[in-house]
Amino acid sequence: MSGIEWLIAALVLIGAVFVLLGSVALVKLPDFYTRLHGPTKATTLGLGSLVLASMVFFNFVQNELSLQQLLIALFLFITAPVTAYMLIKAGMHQKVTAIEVTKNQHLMQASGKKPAP
Amino acid sequence: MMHHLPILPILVPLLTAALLLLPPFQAKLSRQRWFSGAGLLLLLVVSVLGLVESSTGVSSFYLLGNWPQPFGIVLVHDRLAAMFVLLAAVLAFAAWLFSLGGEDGQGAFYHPLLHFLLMGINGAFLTGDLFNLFVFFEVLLISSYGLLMHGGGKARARAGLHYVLMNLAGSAVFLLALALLYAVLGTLNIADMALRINQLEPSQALLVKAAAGMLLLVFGLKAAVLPLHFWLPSAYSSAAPAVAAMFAVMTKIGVYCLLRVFGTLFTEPGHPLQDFGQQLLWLAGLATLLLAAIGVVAAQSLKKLVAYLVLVSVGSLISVLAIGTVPAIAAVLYYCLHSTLIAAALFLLADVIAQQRGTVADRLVSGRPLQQPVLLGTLFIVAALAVVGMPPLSGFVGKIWLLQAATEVSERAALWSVLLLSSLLVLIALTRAGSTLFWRLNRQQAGSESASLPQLYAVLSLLLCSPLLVIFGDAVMQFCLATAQQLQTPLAVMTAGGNQ
Amino acid sequence: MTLFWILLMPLFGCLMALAARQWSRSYQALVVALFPALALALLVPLIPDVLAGEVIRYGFAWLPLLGLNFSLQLDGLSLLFTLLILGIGLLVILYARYYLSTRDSMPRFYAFLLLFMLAMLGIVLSGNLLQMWFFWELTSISSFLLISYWSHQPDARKGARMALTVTAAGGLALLAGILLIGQILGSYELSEILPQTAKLQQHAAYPVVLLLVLLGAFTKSAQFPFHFWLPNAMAAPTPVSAYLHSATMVKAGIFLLARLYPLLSGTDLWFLTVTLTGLSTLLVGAYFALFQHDIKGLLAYSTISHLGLITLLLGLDTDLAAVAAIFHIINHAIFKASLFMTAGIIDHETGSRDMRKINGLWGFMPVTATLAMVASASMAGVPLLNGFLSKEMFFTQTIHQGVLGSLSWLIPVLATVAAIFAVAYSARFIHDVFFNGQPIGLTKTPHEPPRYMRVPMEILVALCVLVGVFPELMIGSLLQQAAVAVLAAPPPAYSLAIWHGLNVPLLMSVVALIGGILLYINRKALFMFQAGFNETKAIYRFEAFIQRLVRRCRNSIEQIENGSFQRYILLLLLALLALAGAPLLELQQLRGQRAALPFDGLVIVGAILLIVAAVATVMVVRQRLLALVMISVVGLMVSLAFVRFSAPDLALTQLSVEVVTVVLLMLALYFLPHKSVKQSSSGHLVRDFTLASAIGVVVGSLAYAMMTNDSASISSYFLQNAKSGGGGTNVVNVILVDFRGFDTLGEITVLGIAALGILKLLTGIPRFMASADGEGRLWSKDRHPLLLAVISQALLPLALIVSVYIFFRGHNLPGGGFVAGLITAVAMILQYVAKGVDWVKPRLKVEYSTLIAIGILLATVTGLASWLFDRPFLTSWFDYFDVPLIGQIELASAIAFDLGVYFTVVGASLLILANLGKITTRYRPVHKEPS
Amino acid sequence: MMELLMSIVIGVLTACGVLMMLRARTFAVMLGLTMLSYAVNLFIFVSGGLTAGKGAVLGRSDIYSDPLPQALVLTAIVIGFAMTAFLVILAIRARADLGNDHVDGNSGKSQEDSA
Amino acid sequence: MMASWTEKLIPTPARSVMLFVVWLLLNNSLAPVHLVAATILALAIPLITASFRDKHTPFTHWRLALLYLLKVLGDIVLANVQVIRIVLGPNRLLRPGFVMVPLELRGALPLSILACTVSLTPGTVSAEILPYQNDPNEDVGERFLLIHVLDLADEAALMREIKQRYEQPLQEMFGC
Amino acid sequence: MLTQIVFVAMLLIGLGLLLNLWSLLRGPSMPDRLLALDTMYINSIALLLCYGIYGASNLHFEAALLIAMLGFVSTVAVCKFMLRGDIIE
Ligand code: NA
Ligand code: NA
Repeated sequence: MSGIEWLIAALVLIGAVFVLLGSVALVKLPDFYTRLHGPTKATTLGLGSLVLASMVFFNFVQNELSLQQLLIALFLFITAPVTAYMLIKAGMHQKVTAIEVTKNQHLMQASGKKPAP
Repeated sequence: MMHHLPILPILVPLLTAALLLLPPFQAKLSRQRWFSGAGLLLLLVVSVLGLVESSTGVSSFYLLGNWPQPFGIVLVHDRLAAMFVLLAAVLAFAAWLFSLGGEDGQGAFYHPLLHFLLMGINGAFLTGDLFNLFVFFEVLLISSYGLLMHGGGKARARAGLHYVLMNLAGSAVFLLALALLYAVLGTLNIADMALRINQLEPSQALLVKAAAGMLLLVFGLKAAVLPLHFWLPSAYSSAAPAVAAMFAVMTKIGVYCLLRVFGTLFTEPGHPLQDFGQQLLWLAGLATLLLAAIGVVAAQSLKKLVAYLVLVSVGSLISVLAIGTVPAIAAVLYYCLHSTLIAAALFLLADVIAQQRGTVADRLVSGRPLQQPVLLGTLFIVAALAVVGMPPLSGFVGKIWLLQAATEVSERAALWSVLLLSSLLVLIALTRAGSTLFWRLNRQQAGSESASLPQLYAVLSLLLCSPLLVIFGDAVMQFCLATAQQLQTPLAVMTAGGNQ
Repeated sequence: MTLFWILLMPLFGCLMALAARQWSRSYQALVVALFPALALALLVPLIPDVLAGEVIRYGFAWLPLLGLNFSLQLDGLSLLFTLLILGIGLLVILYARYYLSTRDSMPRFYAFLLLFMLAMLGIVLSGNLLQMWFFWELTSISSFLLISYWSHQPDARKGARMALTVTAAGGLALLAGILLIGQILGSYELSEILPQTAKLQQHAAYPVVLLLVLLGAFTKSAQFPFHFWLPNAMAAPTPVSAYLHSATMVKAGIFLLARLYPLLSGTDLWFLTVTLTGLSTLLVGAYFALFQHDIKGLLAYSTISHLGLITLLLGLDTDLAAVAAIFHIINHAIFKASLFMTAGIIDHETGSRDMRKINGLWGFMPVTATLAMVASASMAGVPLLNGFLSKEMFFTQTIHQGVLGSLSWLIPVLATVAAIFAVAYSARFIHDVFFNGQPIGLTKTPHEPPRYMRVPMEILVALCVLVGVFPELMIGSLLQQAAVAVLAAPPPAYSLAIWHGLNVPLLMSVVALIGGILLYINRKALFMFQAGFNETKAIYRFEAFIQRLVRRCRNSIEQIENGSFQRYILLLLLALLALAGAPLLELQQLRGQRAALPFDGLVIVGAILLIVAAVATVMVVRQRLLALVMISVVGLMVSLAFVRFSAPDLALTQLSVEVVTVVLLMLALYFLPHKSVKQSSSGHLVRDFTLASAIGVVVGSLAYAMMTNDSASISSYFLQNAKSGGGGTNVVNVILVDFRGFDTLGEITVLGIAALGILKLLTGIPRFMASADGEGRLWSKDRHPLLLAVISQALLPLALIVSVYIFFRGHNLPGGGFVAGLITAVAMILQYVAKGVDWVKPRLKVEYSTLIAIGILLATVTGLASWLFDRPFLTSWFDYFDVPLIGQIELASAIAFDLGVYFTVVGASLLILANLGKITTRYRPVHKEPS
Repeated sequence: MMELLMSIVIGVLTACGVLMMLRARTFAVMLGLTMLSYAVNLFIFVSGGLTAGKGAVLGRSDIYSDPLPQALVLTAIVIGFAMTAFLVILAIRARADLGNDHVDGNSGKSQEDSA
Repeated sequence: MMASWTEKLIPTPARSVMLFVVWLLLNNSLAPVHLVAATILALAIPLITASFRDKHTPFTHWRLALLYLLKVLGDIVLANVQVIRIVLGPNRLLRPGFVMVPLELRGALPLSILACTVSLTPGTVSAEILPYQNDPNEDVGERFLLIHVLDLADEAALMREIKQRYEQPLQEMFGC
Repeated sequence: MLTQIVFVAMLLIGLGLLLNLWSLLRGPSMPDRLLALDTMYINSIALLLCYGIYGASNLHFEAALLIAMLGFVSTVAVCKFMLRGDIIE
């Protein structure tokens, strides 16, 4: 295995591990609001690393110009915050409970109202 | 242009329908009407030309995309296809005429949907490719769903749901059968399939048998054979009249497919799959016939009664089709023409009668006098005679021919007794219905609205076909016989004989 | 040819009757009568030839494939009937002119009457059995129309229906019999089948043939036990009764027996069946005739009795019996027609037919009374009248037969008994109507009818006397030739004389006469006895029978078709199981020849995900949103499976369809209840589960057998020709837009139609607004979340450029118009979701339905373009061009076709979703925030 | 043994689809049909046999999978989508017209009701 | 004249540039045919979609934007590792909480970018932009950003960081 | 060697998918499940990226891109449904 290939292997493994960790977090974390942070990790680091691996692989191992993968990353970066926003909105709307230690829980009810400063 | 004739019955309605969707036509109903009528007229011309061409006895194959058989899709234009295409065109013309009475304005897209339906029907009649048949099935089904719901209302919603669901299940089964056939035979061309079926190992033949069983189910569902008929009575009786009239040909598509597909696939003498399904069809046909006749007697409204009459014709057709001899198939073809036209006429007539009976509509209870009792009564009697199979209209020819198809003792015993008994039940039901509708009057005054001319002409034009089928009976019967004989030459042989 | 014209005359008359509706009543009658008269005039020149023994034939092939030829023949038997039909027909036309009131529609009556005449002539002139059946059924129909002429009377309607039902049932049996004869003997032509007696009678099916034909004949001729329809047919106008129910139609059955006499008779079965039927009919008719209070009822039962007599004669095993039968046909027609006319006159003049009210008419209408008395004397068999002669022959033949073996003596005895009753009811008719005191409670004072109304009667009664006195002169040769026709051989010698010396038959006549008068005088006791039976009228019994039939049918239909979709689909699935599963059971080994692929851990993971998600979907199906989420997982996994097994096109399509479907289902969910209550019993669940598993096993096994099966396929052709013939390297896409482009055209049409159908469904749907979700939570007030709105707008151009990319690469790489269209549609849907219909709608410049039309038209016109090059529809074209600076580019017709696909998909998807979104009301109820 | 796994998947999908089609509510039936069409699509797809190659794009592989079933599945997916869409709207219409979401259009409990 | 002509043809230069690049990325190619196609699409698509775009505060500070982007990317990578530790550590050590950040920033686009940034950087998720408004471009009263924080140690510090690191640069970029 | 490593990576991601399925089944709330589904989309993209390297083919790139786009739309649509019921209003 050449150095490039080792690089690719490392990036792939890092990416896969982060993706897995995101999923583990989803199972492990105690409430909806904390779980929501899990997939963000998978998106950002895991997929970023995999996209990089893929690009390196095609450009340097396969020797074909391939930058498409960037688009996937771009797409996810644009959409992930919206997804999270909509999910948490839905969660607060459905009054999904947060774990007790959560601070400022009253703010969840603030939706739609001008909050008291 | 003449060598494009086979595809015109598909393209003419397709183009008509698509153009009808454009804003200039969508803006005004009257424009839609005339353009739709012009399209139908063109289709009629094309169909007649096709019939004339096919009557030379030469089947033409139209290779779509100019790809050779069996790789591309092929259209088969022979007597059988030409005959059914013309039948559909005639029905559509009547449906169009009738709808000018105002029915086409009761919902959007009536005219485009009618043409799309025709496209699907004609495609199903013309294609020689099994998957393409599926596609056209879907075209005609989806159009029929739309048309069935034309005008709206509770009954239609209820019936439509069952109709759509049953057919969706049927489509799924069709696809399973198709895939299985492709897996074993490696082709989709029906004629090519027939050739390959003859070279199968026993285990593969069994898979083909399973696929054939599923196809039988699909075509049986289309034809509304017991126990797959349940969708029909409520769907047909609740549909708008012009739509129901058009639907009269839909069950015949099942019959057509049995003739075309099974008649091509399972004909090799001595092959384990020879005459596959005939025994089942025979029993199912007889059972359908009997049940349908009971349904006719039980019907509480004229439209329901007519819907069951459609089932009666299905039962007759299927059971005789199962006999499978050339005269039997010829009789089936003739009866197809007759029963379709008359059922359509009856659906239209039922609506005209219902309109004049006010609130009781077509329910078989005493009602107010009709505005045009003599005219409608005469039409009713004519239609009833035709449908019961009494002289002098086409029904008797069809019935006698069907009966004559049974030549074995056991066939005779079963077919004759069931067919004749059902005739009697139908007669009882129709005299009862007619007597109630026209004679059992309450004290109300007749309504003031007489039937609109287009509606009457539509009924008349369909009913007129019945005496024509008798007067030109010999020519029609000879055509049917020649068609049945042509079907005996398997498509596969013809295909091998002359490509294009 | 003359025969043809004779047959056609009544048809012309029928049409003339309808055409002449504006004329005066007399002219109408005259012009209608003209045609039967013409027919008679045409017939007269033929009579000498027929009487000389010639059979005149005319025919041409009509429907040769059925064996149904248009075939006419005039022999003695048909001549006799033709004369009766035309002669009495003419008289009835004249009579009806006066009988019908001004309220009755005369054209209709005459039209029906002549239609009937046509049918009747058709029967008797037929030289082909099927043709005879044709006219046979026509008589049933026309008689139905005539009986129900006064359709406002319930009795007329019911009577007509009953008559039709019974005779049509018989007609169906007859048809079966005729078809069987045709199949056995190879023809329906009388001239060809009548000589084949032996062949038919030795055939195993002969008893069936005989029974079927007899059923036809007996029902038509009102033989016991099918006689009941005839008395109820008396609701018809009396001219109809005079014509149909005495002279003609009821004789059609007799005619049939006579016509087929050479073919069917001569066997024990024939003798027994026909004789016994005739005998019982004779007795039943005669007995019940006596108790009728309605004049027409009496005549109807008398007719039944006389028909029985004729049938009995045809059943006896002597040749002369047949002659006697023919003779009585003539005589009965003459006297019974005149008697019905009498009944009509009485009805017309008194307004009643009840013999208990009508008394002493002798004083009011002596001429009519005299005529009636002569006719009824003939009916009773009084000497010097025609009825006597044939009755004498009848008695003679009852003595000479041996049909019942050692019990044969019963026949003459019972015949005498019947004759006694005949005399008694004849006596009653004369005494009760014309004498017996004064009328009771009549609405009008009776007097003689109009002059010409009586003429038909006068002619008929004159014939009674003339035939009675000069039988040989009047009808000798006609009878002779008719007998030849019936027996298919010259009959044995017989003499038509008034006096045959003192013999047993004469004794029987005398006994009958005296006995009958004695019986009538002592009728009181018998009337009392008969009154003890509580009989209901046949029509009520018939009606009740029909009601029962209808009820029973209705019950069975309701039980079978209970309106439950679950039952229907269950039956379909059972059928599937049987049809697809049965061959599997025969299969020795499921596994085929093809080498298997090894599997790896990843595939197992995929399978687990798929299966678990599928099962979970079923389990949570009542929590609908959750089920929707679960099924999305299934969809995702199916897409991944497509990727794994090298079908990238499928993956793309499945993914894009998936999201649109989910959006659609979610829209649906808003309008459907969000949850459903549990309703299934565990029994149903077990049943459904078993069935579903069985089908799963069958389909799975088929899939396995299929995958491992190794067969040659046409696919290699596509791989070889995709690039060279279709100009693309993505073979799947080339198949879609080229090899099987016609399928694709159909497919986008389906999509377009679906969209139209959906728009149709959505128009006029009640506007809907649910104020809270399934848990009762109020909806959020944030209609268009800010972040979503902003980002969605930014995504639109991105999505569009992706769809352009997917579109153009489709031909060579995975992609194509369909996926591109869906991506565009999804991007637009996102705008709808983010900003709502109110925002999007005004920004769109094109109607979705127009877009669909453009798409379909584009694809079709692309296909049509190949016609310009004289190639079949959809023949593709492509070429490579060198463009300066840019390089080589490919242009292909497939691109235009695919563009059509794209437009249709975009139009259809958006038409569906945008319109569905529109059906909610814009403003929601204001709700208070829970504090 | 990939074939076996695939058959099991198809069988399970079919069974689940059928089971849901036998429910009494339109939504369940719609899901059932959707599930069934997944099964059917896979069934068609594998009718050309399973290939672990790289698809049917010329020049991208040495073993090509059978392209024809793929084309058929594509058509089937589109048609299935059209049909599902119509069914969904029909179910909505039926609910609006008939007042309930029972497949028979009756809210009550006929003899064969089950959810 | 000239300006309005370009404005009409290229209403959104940023968008056009992005599309041009995206097309080339999609095709993995700089071939002339793709350059031509990219140009055409980069011009055509914005025109087609012009009506589907709300008018936003114009943004011209390209250099600032690039810097902002790099800063965010860096934040993502650095903070991620730390957050992973929190996520995988025992649940009882979690200190989640909500924070309501009052904003000076106005305008739909800047607000959205801020919310996205907050969500993308690990440990925080934008939950709501308050108050709801029918027209987000209209500046009325105060605006707040509700955030869910995975590890809320110091509320004030977090608020300060968000305002300084992200809100201020955005304010500069959009000139508000 | 690289392929083996990539395959191991794919197995890890597959494990992630199974965990997502577990989250999806467990819930407990609807937003929880939806979050699990969304994560599944992302993990599928990851899987496809690896599969591209594994098979040395970028034929699956579009599938990944589509999952990114369409997964987003469907998640957002379900959220909108939970918030407003009517997703296209
Ligand atoms: Na009296
Ligand atoms: Na964040």
